[in-house]
Amino acid sequence: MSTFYLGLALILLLTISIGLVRVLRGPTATDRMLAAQLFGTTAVAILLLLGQATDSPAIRDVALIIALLTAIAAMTFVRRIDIDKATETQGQNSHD
Amino acid sequence: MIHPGPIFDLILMTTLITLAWLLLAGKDLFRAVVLFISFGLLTALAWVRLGAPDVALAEAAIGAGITGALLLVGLGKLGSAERCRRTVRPATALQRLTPAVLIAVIIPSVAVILLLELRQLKTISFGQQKLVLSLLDISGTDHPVTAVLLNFRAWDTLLEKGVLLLALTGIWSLDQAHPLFHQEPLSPVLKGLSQLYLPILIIVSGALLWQGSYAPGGAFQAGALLSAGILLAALGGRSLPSYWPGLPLRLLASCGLLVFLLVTALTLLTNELPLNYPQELAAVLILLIEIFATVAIAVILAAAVAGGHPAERHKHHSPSPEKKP
Amino acid sequence: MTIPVLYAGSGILLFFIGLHALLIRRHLLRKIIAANIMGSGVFMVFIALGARGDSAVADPVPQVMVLTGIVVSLCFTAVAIALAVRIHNLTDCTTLAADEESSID
Amino acid sequence: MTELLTLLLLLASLPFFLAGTLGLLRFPDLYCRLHAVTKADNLGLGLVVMALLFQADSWRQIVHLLLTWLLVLVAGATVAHLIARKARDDGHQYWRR
Repeated sequence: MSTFYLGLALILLLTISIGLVRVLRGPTATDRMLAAQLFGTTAVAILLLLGQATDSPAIRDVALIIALLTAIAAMTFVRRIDIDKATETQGQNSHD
Repeated sequence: MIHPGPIFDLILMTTLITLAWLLLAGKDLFRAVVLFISFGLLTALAWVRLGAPDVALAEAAIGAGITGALLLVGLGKLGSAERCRRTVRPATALQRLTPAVLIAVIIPSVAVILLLELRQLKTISFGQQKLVLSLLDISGTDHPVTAVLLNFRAWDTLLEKGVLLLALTGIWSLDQAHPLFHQEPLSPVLKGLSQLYLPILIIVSGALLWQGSYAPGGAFQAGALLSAGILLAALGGRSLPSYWPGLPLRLLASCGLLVFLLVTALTLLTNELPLNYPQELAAVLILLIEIFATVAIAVILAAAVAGGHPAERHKHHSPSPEKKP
Repeated sequence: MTIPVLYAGSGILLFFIGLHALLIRRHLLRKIIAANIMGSGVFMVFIALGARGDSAVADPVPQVMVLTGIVVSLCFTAVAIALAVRIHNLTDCTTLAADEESSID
Repeated sequence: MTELLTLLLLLASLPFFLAGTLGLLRFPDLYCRLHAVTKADNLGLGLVVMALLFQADSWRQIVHLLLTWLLVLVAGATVAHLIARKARDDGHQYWRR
């Protein structure tokens, strides 16, 4: 059973690796932030699976903390509007 | 059938290294910051895989919250353009050559030598693990990491509290804190979330602190979580009462170090060695240190994100000259 | 090759990737991130070397050192950003260049 | 029996995660991607949590798991709203066929 948990965690890790392409591609800062939000959710799932595979409650605590805090980066981002304006043009120039 | 564990490790490391390379090589700084936040998440996974849940907790608590906020606020102040008004004097040939040699020759060769050295490593080694476990009974705590952190190597932790306070002093000496967030009509959802999350954050942080005596957790993780709570309150549009930034803030920021020093002094009275707790008091003293350390860490980290000393309201001495806003 | 060696090797690579960027990239914030990645590499080597026992939990002593290290590197990041902002406020620069003329004003 | 349920629920969660990532990569504009990220993945996580509930051995663990899911749901919904609002204020274009 624990092999199965680990296998599933592996597939979820792969989805994160592939999803990173969206952070790289953008095109806007908002897109990148959104992708980072997705990784938070997936990382929580991976941690829960790893915690079950090794039967360690501490790993579930890590999952809980990440669940609590992933919103904060996105909220800081939303409340500091000028970042987006500062990088928007650059982001578009540097790609595609 | 192949076990998925090693494949997981391999892919995790490949992703981390690629991520590090891309975020340092790219042009867009905002992208680098977002990738660095993801880098922190994946590093937490690595600590979990290596059997270091304490480190994973700390990484999750700061990597997902405070580091991202610090970098985003810093980026907002600096802007992402590389610019300098200064006129550049052309570098001499030697000046151009030295870094090139360093980068192209020395760094790769040292890296390769180190990687080759890894082959000499013993595959199984317990380090200090058995020693720590055998001394756990007299440490006043049931969790090996806490025992090392606050008893066997308590000196390190004392100095770490000093470093935190020193960092805050450095930040305060550089600038005055400006309002972190723009005044704007807030989304009620943001306000609601901050109101909902704040009590949860405080409870979880308290639980982590308490849990440190028998399981992964402890002052730093709890403090980092609490500082995220303070940040969240600020994001939700709250501000501190006006009398706060004076003495109360300074006391809270330094109470971790002060209590730790007090305990050190007390142990010197009863014992010839500093921080060598009497065995029956060890648990109480460790808890005492950890509670105040949590508060101090939370306040210091939150103040670090604000990025400057608080505006002086009661004029005790002449404040630093006003700068352009 | 065992798993701890994989992590230790990756840690070494991360350190040098960070060092490389620290020397080459010019924007101060990127240098700060690079230094953080160097730190993560060092931490990874430490924890990996402590994870060579056969129990599920790594050696507590390197764990504690890394915990302290994480706090110190967080302090470094905060102070370095404050310094960079100060430099930016005074000189309107976001880079440091040792070979640039020092007289402004 | 509980093993089988766990297995089935975990297998059921997989398509949601894959769909979330696929949507993030392939959907044409920010607003569409928002759906993929904040809906599909939260459902996937919900299924994982449900699967693990069958393996939980104490009430504490059950509460812990449910709290984790609840927090991710609230955070996901809030962030989706905030990002969409910001995108609209920034003048992001809607995708049209």
